Parts: sequence; C-alpha cells; structure tokens
Amino acid sequence: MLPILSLIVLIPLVFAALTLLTKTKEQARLMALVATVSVLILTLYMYLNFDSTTAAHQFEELYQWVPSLGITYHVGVDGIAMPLILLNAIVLPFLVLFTWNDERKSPNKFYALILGTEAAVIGVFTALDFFLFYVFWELTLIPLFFMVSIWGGPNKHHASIKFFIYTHVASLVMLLGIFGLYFAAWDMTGTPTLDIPTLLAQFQLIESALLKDMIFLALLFGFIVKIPSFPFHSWQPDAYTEAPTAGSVLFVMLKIGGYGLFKIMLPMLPFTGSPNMMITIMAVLGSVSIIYGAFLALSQKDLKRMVAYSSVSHMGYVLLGAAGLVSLSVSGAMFQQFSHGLIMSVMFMSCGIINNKTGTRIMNDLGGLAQKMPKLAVIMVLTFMASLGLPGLSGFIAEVSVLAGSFGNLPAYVIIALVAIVITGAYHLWALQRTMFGVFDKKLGTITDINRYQTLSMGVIAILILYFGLNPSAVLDMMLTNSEQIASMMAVMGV
Amino acid sequence: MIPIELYIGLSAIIFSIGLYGLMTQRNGIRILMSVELMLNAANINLVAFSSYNADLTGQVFALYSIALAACEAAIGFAILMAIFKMKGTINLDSINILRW
Amino acid sequence: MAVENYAFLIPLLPALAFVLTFFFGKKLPNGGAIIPIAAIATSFVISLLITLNLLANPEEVVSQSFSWFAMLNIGILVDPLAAVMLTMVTFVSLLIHIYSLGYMSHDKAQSRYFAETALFTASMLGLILSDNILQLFICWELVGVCSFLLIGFWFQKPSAATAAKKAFLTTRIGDVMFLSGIVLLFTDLFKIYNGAIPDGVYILRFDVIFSHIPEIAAMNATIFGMEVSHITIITLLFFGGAVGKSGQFPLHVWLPDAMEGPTTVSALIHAATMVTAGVYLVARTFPMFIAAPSSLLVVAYLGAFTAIFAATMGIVMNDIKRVLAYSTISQLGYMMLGLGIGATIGAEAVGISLFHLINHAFFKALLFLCAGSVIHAVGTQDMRQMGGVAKVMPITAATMIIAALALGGFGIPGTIIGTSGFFSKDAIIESAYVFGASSGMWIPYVLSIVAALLTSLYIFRLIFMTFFGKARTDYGGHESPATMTIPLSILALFALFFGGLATERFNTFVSDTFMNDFVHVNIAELAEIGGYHLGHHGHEPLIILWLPLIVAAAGLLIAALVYGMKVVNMDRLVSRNNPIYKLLYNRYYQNELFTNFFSVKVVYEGLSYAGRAIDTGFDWLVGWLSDLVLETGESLRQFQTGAVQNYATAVITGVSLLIILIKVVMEVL
Amino acid sequence: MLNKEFSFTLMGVLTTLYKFFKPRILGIVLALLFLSVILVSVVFTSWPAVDQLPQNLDDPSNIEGIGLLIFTDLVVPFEILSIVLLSSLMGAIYMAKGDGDE
Repeated sequence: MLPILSLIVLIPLVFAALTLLTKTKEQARLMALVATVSVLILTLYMYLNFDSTTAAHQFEELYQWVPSLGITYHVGVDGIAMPLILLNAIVLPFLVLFTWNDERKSPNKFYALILGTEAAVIGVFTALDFFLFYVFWELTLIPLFFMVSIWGGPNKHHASIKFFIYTHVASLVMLLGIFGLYFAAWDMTGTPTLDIPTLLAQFQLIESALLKDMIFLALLFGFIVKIPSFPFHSWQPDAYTEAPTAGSVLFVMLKIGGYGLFKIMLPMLPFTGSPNMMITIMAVLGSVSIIYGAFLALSQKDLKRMVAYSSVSHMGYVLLGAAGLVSLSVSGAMFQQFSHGLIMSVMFMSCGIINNKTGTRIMNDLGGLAQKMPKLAVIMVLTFMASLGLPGLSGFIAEVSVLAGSFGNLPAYVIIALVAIVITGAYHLWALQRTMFGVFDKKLGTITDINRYQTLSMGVIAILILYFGLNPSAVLDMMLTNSEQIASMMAVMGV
Repeated sequence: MIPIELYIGLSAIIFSIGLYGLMTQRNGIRILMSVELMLNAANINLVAFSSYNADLTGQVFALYSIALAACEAAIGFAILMAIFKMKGTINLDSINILRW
Repeated sequence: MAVENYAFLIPLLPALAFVLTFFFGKKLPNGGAIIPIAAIATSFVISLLITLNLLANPEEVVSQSFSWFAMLNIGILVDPLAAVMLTMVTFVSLLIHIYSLGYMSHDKAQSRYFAETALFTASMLGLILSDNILQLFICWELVGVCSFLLIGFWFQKPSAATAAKKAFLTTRIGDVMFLSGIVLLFTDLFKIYNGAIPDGVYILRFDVIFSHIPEIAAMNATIFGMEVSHITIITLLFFGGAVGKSGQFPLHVWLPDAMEGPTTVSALIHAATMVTAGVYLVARTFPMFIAAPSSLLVVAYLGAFTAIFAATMGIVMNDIKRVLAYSTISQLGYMMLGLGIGATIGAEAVGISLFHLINHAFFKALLFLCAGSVIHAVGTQDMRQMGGVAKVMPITAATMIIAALALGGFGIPGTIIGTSGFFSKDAIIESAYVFGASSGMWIPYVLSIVAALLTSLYIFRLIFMTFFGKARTDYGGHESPATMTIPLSILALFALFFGGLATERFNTFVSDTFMNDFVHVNIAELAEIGGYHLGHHGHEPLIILWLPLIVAAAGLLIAALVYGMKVVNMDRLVSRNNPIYKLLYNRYYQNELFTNFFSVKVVYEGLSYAGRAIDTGFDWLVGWLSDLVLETGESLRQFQTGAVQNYATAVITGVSLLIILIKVVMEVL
Repeated sequence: MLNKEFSFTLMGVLTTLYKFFKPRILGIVLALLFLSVILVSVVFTSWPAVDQLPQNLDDPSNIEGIGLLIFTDLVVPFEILSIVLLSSLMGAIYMAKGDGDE
C-alpha cells in the first residue's frame, strides 16, 4: 500500500527544497500550490478511507531506525490527528492562493517556508515515535521564526526572538519530560524504546509517584506554552501580530500543543501521582485563559492584536475541555482546535487585507469599510460570528460540547467560561463596528474590494466553517471514538 | 631495582615545573619549552610503566610521542613566527583576540 | 400526500430564499423580493394546512428527528403551540414583506434587506419548529444575529451600528443564561442516564426532558446557603434568556434603540420574529416551569413589573417608534404575566398568553407598519412635528386607530364583540385576579390594571398627536401605495375580528399542547412538585370583567382631553423641571447606568484595563527573566580573557580540585 | 635587574622577593598543588611489586623488540604519525615562509 503518511510529510519537504531553487514568484507559487494541493488530495483520500469507529492507529508505517536506542520510524494517525492533518491540508492550498498576487521580497523562500511548516506540523501529527515527534516539533520553529523575522512588521526582531526562545525553552522542558519517561521505562523493562504508544502504556508501571508527576508536568509545560495558555501566552500576541498574514495563519495551524495534550497528556493523566491536581491545573489555566483573553481582547486597539488575544481565549476551551474528562468535552476540545484553525485563518486573512489596503490596523482609525469592501465584509462578519460562538457555525459546536461536557466535573470553571461568552461577543461586535460599519473615513483613500483569489480562498474556508458547524459529525465522530477511549480509561482508574 | 614511585615522582615534578612555566611565562618560546617538559614527563611515565609491565608498547608510544612533540614544536614555532610578523612581539599577553 | 411530511420546508424555504436573494437578488427587480415573498407564502400555506389538520386531531403532532452528533439531534415538532406560532409568524412576515416592497423601494441595498429578513423569518420558524432545546437555542442565536444585521441595516450610520451592537450584546447576556441552563440540564440528564445514553434517545429532546422533570427536580444545589432545586435554577436561567430576548426588565434596554433599523424591521422584531421568542420559550418549557418552585412567581412578578415600568416611559416619548417600542415591552410583560399565572391555572396559562401573543402580533405589526407609513410620508419620527396626518392618509389613520383600539383592549365583556386585544388582555388580567384570589398575591393584578390604564393613555396620546389637530409643521406627504395599504387593511381586519372569533377554540387548542403522542405531561402532577395549587376560573365579580374596559376608556378620555381637545394644559407638567417627567424622559437613567457606567466604565475601562495591566506584568516578568539571563552572560563573559594561559590555569585548578573532591568523596563513602 | 641600589637590608630582600614572586605566586601555588595531588595519589597507591626486570638480563637492550613492534602491531599509528609529521612540517614551513613577495 502507498505510504501516504510518509508522502504527505515528504512532498512538502521536497517541494520546499525545489521552491528554494526557483527564480520567480510565478514559479515559486506554482510549486507551492502543486505541493499543497497534492497533500490535500492525499489527505482527502486518507480521510475518506479513515475508519472512525476505531480508536486504533491507522495507515501505520513502522521501520527500525536506531535499534540500540529504541528509535524507530513509526508513523500513524488516529482520530485525534486526522482532523488536524485535514485542517492543515485544507487551509494551506488556500493560503497559497490567498498570497497569489502579493508582492514581497524573495518569494521563493517565502513559499519554501510555508511548505516547510506544513511538513513539520503534519510530521508532528503523524509521528508515533518520540524521537520523530520531537524532531518535527522543533522543526516547526525554524520556518516560523524566519517567517516573522524576514517578512514581519516593524517589531519583527523582538517578536521572532521572543517567540523562538520562549517556545524553545518550553520544548526543552518537554524534552526533559520525554527523557524522564524514556529512561524510567528503559530502567524497568531493560529495553530502550521511544515508541509513543509503548511508552504511554509503560508510564503507569513507573513506581515513583513523584517521578511520574515530574514527567507529566514537564510535558504539560511544553504543551501549554505552545497552545498557548495563560500565563505562558505572552509570546503569542507579539508573534501573531508581527508575523505577515501567511505567518499568522501558519501560527494558527500550529495546533501541536493541543494535540500533545490529547495524545500524550490525557492517556497519562489517570496514572499520575495526583490526577486531581493535574485536572485542577488544566481547568484553572483553561478557564482563566478564556476570560483573561477575552478581557484583553476587549481592551486592544489593534485589530490583529485583538484577534491574537481572542485566540488565547479560544484556546482556553481546549484546556478546559481536556480537563473535563468526559468524551463530549474532550472531543469538543479537539473540535475547538479544528474549528479555531479554520476561523482564525480567515480572521487573520481579513486583518491582513485591511492592513494592506488601509495601511493601519488601529480600529479607531478605520470604519465604514463595508461600503468599500462588501465581499470582505460578508466573509468577515461570518467568521467573526463563528468566532464569537454563533450556533450553526463550527465554533459553537466546540464551545457547547466543552461547556456541556465539562460542567458535570468542573462546574465552577464552566461558569467562568460562560461569563466570558458575553465579553467575547462584545469585543467581536465592537471590532466589527469600528472597522466595517459606521462612516467611511475619506483619509483612508481609495479602497478596492478583495481580489478573486482572496475571495476564493477566504470564501471556501468560510463555507467550510458553516459546513462543519452544520455537520460536525464529519470530524467529530472520529474525535468521539478516541475521546471515549480516553474517558473510559479515566473511568476505569476512577478519576 | 628503583621503585616505580620514584619514576612517577620525577615525572610529576618535571610536569609541575612545565606547568609552572606554562602558567607564568609570557614569552611564547618559553611556553613551548614548558610544554616540551610536560610531554617529556609523560614520556618518562610511559617508559617506566612499560618497563614495569614488561610490555614494549609503552616505549614505542614514547617514541611516537617524541615525534609528535617535534610536530608540535614545529607548528608552535611557525605560529609564533607568524604572530611575530603580525604583531612584532611574541609576548602572549598581547595575543588576546579570543577575548570576549 | 400528507402535508405533515413537508413541515421541514417551513423554515427551509425562507432559508433557501435567503441564499438565492443574497447572491442573485441584485440582478432581479425589487432586489429579488419576489423570492422571499414566494417562499414565505408557501411556508404560510403549509403551516396553515398543518394547523387545520391539527385542529381536527390535536393528538397527531408532527415529529421528525435526525441524529446530529453525539447524543444530540435535529428535528421538527409541530404541536398546537408551534402550529399557531408558525401560522402567525409566516402570515405576519408575509404581510410585512409585501409592505416592504413599497417601503424599501428606494433603498439601494434592497436585496440585502430581503435576504436578511428572509433569514430572520427562517430562524424564527426554525426556533418554533425545534423539537429539542439545543436546536431551539441555535435558532434563537440566529434570530439574534439577524436582528443585529437588520438593526444595523444602515450600518453607515454610527447610531445604527451602535444600536445593533447593543441589541446583540444585551440579548446575549440572556443567551448566556439560556445556554447555562441548557448546560446544566444536559449535565443533569447525563447524570440521570449515568453517562450511558441508549441509542435513539436524544438527550435534549423535549419528550426526554419532560419525562425526567421529577428526577431533575429532586436534585438540589446549595447556593449561598440556600437549598435550590436544579429545576428552579434551570428554569430561571431559561427565563433569563427569555428576559433578554423578550425585552423584559432589566434587559429591555436594547429594544427602544432597535428603532435604528427600517421600520419594517421593527415590525418584524416586535410582532413576529424576535421578541415573541422569549415568551415562546417559556411556553414551550412550561412543564419545567410549573415543576419548579417559585420560578413561575418570578415570571409573573417580573412580567407585571415590566408591563407597568415600560408603560410609564411610553407616556413621555416623543418619537413615534419609541412609544411603540415601550408598548411592546409592556405587552410582553403581560404575556409573561399570563404565563406566570400558570401557577394557579395550569396549562391554560399557555393558551391565554399565546393568544395575547398572536393578537399582539397582529396589532403591533399593524401599528408599526402604520407608523412606517406615516414616517414614510412625513419624513420625521418626532410626533411633535406631526398632527393632522389623518387628513392626508385616511387609510393609514383608520387602520392605526383600529390597532390602537386593539392595543387598548376595547370590547364588551361577555360577548364576542370586541377587538382582538380585548379578549386576550382581559383574559390575562382576569387570570391575574384569579391568581390573586387563590394565592393572596394581589400585586400582579394591581400592576396589570394600572398598566392597562397607561397603555390606553399612551397609545391614544400617539393617535391624537399624530393624526388629529393641526399640522404642526409643513410636511407635505400623501397616502402610501397599495402594496403598503393592502397589508395594513388585512392586518386591521385581523386586529379587529380575530380575537372574538377565535377566543374559545384557541385556548383549549393551545392548552392541550402537552398532551399528545409526542409528549404526555401531566401538568397537575408537575404542579405538585412545584408546590403550586391549581385552581379554576371561578365566577369573577362583574366589576372584574368590566374593570379593564373602564380603565382603558379612562385612558382614552384623558388622552382625548389632554392631547385631542387640549382641555388641560400639560406644559407645566411636561418640562425638564418636573423631576418625575425628567426621570421618565431619561428612561430612568438606564442608559447612563447600563451603558455608560456598567459596560464602559466597569467592564471596559475597569476590568479590561486591569487585564491589560496584568498582561503587561507577565510580559515584564518574562522580559525580566530574559534580561537576567543576558546580564548574567554579560558578567560571565569577563572570564573569557582570551589569554590561553588563563584557560590553562583554570583547567589545572579544576582538575586538581576535581581530583581532591573525588578523593574526599571516595574516602567518605 | 638587581643593579643600582644593591641593598642587603631585610626589607630590601623582602621587597625584591615580593616583586619576584608576586606575578608567579599563583603559578607556584597551583603547580605545587598539582604536584602534591599527584604525589599523594602516588604514595597512597599500592603498586604491584614486580620482581624481575628486565627479563633478559644478558641483553638489556630492547631496540629489537621496539623495532619489531613498530613495524608489526603498531604499524598503523606509525604510518599515521608519519603523515602527521609530514603535514605539520609542510604547514610549519608554509606558515613560517610568509608571503611570497618578501
């Protein structure tokens, strides 16, 4: 059978190298489009052949690599990874289309970095070996760093370095956790292995509760910074804001933090020394992120920064849902990652367009853009509504699943999140009012509507937001299968 | 039969003298000479142990080490010459381009 | 071909019309208005047929369910309650759409208008048809969004954009409460099923919810030291949602501002598609309310209070649309009061309240459309600049007077002669009397009677100021075209006769809505749980039957004396120096309190700036950490002298010390 | 160095000694430290007593053995060493030669 998983990682990598060699913008973007579309086709094939009734890994490939250290080349997808791969595969072709007519320096590097990010992120989602996992995990940093530091805004150097060091420190702590797990398991069984499923199964055999807690917390720290969650979010608004539009979208596609949470943290959770403490940590951070991000978004003057903070708020649902430990809440949290990726990418595209056309992102300087850009206005209103959790759009499914699922176990935190919903509505609408509605300011000059590539890319993603809002089962079923497995494990352990 | 402690003690003393020279001298040639001293202290040890273990390998390596010392001296002097050409001195205090 | 099978088309057709009009409307004449009109007309026909079928067999409700995701479903349910609402909404919406043909004919964004109104109607129809609480919530939110879009229809006006935002946010506070209620309900049901939901059981469907009411009622939570039943919390949260959507105190502040949209939109919001949703929600979940101790009392008291509170403000407003807006709030208060009285009269309350809802829809849509017609012709909304409009616009004036009579509640008790508002409002007031008589709580009854007086007063003040007397400014104007007057006339017919013709049949029909093959709820048993004692309509004293009419006539008389014939000079009262007038005119300073103080000062400037400060703190902390590392490196750098000898010295020292250390450690061990 | 004012006063001697030792004192101390470390280790190590050395008392020379060893067992290091020697010579000459124009 076709080694699809290796292909969807390799194709973008190879094409990234090829794109670097191209000379003109036309060649570079064509290369990028070919690569991303072929990944999309392969992913769709995989999605259609995916069995969502089983929680096991599918499309597995396993080769020995360094047997003496237990390193293997082991890839496979399950219901946690599949939707996220799908998300990346869907959004990236449209991201390339979105940037189709943009003028920028060294387009070949630009598209190569986009492809590199795609490969790395998908690599993280497919890896079933901690070695691979960590390599891809770190690999995501590099293209994004350059993305920000080459094409970023006025404050790009500060933002890119902050992002790099902050998340790199976090991944080093995570690496410590991986090593702890690896060596503790090696000690017990006598054979080294870095295989993720095996290690996760062996985690419960570790005797020292303290060691288990340390491993868990180290890994959790690595993931939480990447998500990002309060109080480790401060790299995120800077990086999201300073990045070019494509970079911001790539940041949004970087769902590896939450993925690690579901894939690695939750299976380990019931076997830690003090599961209840871990749940409390996650729930507190999640609910605080939700309300804190909402308040901060409300106080922002810069549109893109507001969107960045709203992202902090939304990612709080991921933590809260994961802490809910009911299949509905966990799958809701997974769905939140998926839907957040779709919604935020369009929101960042909108911000990018507004910034390009008017030269400012300060909301008080904007206004009345809907008169000049009706198409953008329609798409933007739709995505803003999705982002504030309007039913019928994908954001709502995630929110309501998380809230309804978690309430039984964590009522207090859910109430905090519910309060934040009003604030969420407020800042979204206020931002819309200040940018799109009201009197058009003549100072902004002549403004034309978005071009057809932008309309196409944003429109298709917006329609997908609607589609997944109406038919969440398309991805929610596989999430449910996996989260039921997690939840049943919790039930067995009596957590 | 001379006890091996004395050989080692001798070599240690010579080594320490070399060490002292290495640490305190400022002249490049003196430092190279100190290094030679230290190498030769090691050679004494090699020969002494070889003799005590009735294994000639150590003596062979002493020879190799002497040859290596020649290489080192040659390179060292060549570098010193280059430095002298560049700076007009072989006082190593002035050679601190590795400084922060 | 059974028409029941096509019930799902009722919301889908307008939704489809939305899509078509939105994308292709610009290319069609009148902004493609024909598409939504045709769609809604078809929906109306289907609803009407289904309603007629149901009238024959009230037991055979239409119910279809499809699995959606997890243990949730999408489905439709047409029981008597839904059927009458459907028919009313499609009918009123149809007339408003036809009217809009004329009203919006000069607007450039016509197609957007018709698309959004079609979606608005579709969401409301979806809300009515929902057979589960989550779907109801979804449509509920959609209704909110459509209202946001339509109130902000002229978004280039900053005041419109602000009003739209305010409407959406204020109702969203209620929505969050509603959502919290759903979340709690879901959790409770999940607990009842012990986490194992059998296949085919949709956990949030009304039949499942209603069948578990006793178990939910048995659960208790402790809040501030008080034992509160879960069902009370859930129903109060639901009612919170209804308060937001139906503009009850204190979340009514958005409704008067919602006038920024086109008048037809106001008509839609007030009559058919939005504010009635809250009443419908309480009616729909009435079995839960009646099982919840004290929830219904809250509903009754708050409804009665809102009725009089809004009416007082209606008296002093000079904007013709604002008077109507406060009148809507007041009338919604009546409907809530009617439902709250269910504490005494059981499911009959649903019938009474719904009856008022339907009648109100007719005459309030009529009032708004007439007002729109007047505004269209006169070009101002300020009543002080009108006067004598009846001469210019006779049809409009006649229909509006009919509507005013209906709102005031004029009719002869004991016969079927009377305007529609008379039958429904009097039913509520009489029930309030029964409630007072059986429970000893007379406050709702007193409030409702006073509110009836005020209602008559403010509506005839409007009539006299607008249509009679001399023209106070030179406005010109002419009668509206037929597309506008025909809907007015049709609505006027309904406002006049519907109440009298339907009163008996309607109440029994709707009151039986919880007894059919979908749900089978024993209201009496549930009332036991809630601790309510159901009574029956006794023989009220004759004065009770006549009192509403008397106060309405009194209101009319006062208005005629003051505003019509100018017998009494009000100038001294109507001045900014009069504290009561000032208080009323400034709408009890709610705007200052809610918007300027709470939203802007507390939430925005206080909390979110505090958040910003905290965030700066975190950023500073991270920055400090990185500076610390940098400075440490800076000072450690000094060791890098560049002199090889120093390095050699360090190596020697290190080796020696290391050896010593190892030695010592070995010795110790 | 000790020329002009050749004074034998105690103070003068001490000053001279101080001037002589001051830059060297650290080196001396460290060298002595290292020496003492080695000597202490040597003294406290119990060396195996070897009774007969060298084996062949008749012919105390072991040149032959060394030669054999160089060209048999240790021929690879020998070759490598020769290359290193050669290349270092070449490098030394290259560096010492300087630029061609001189």
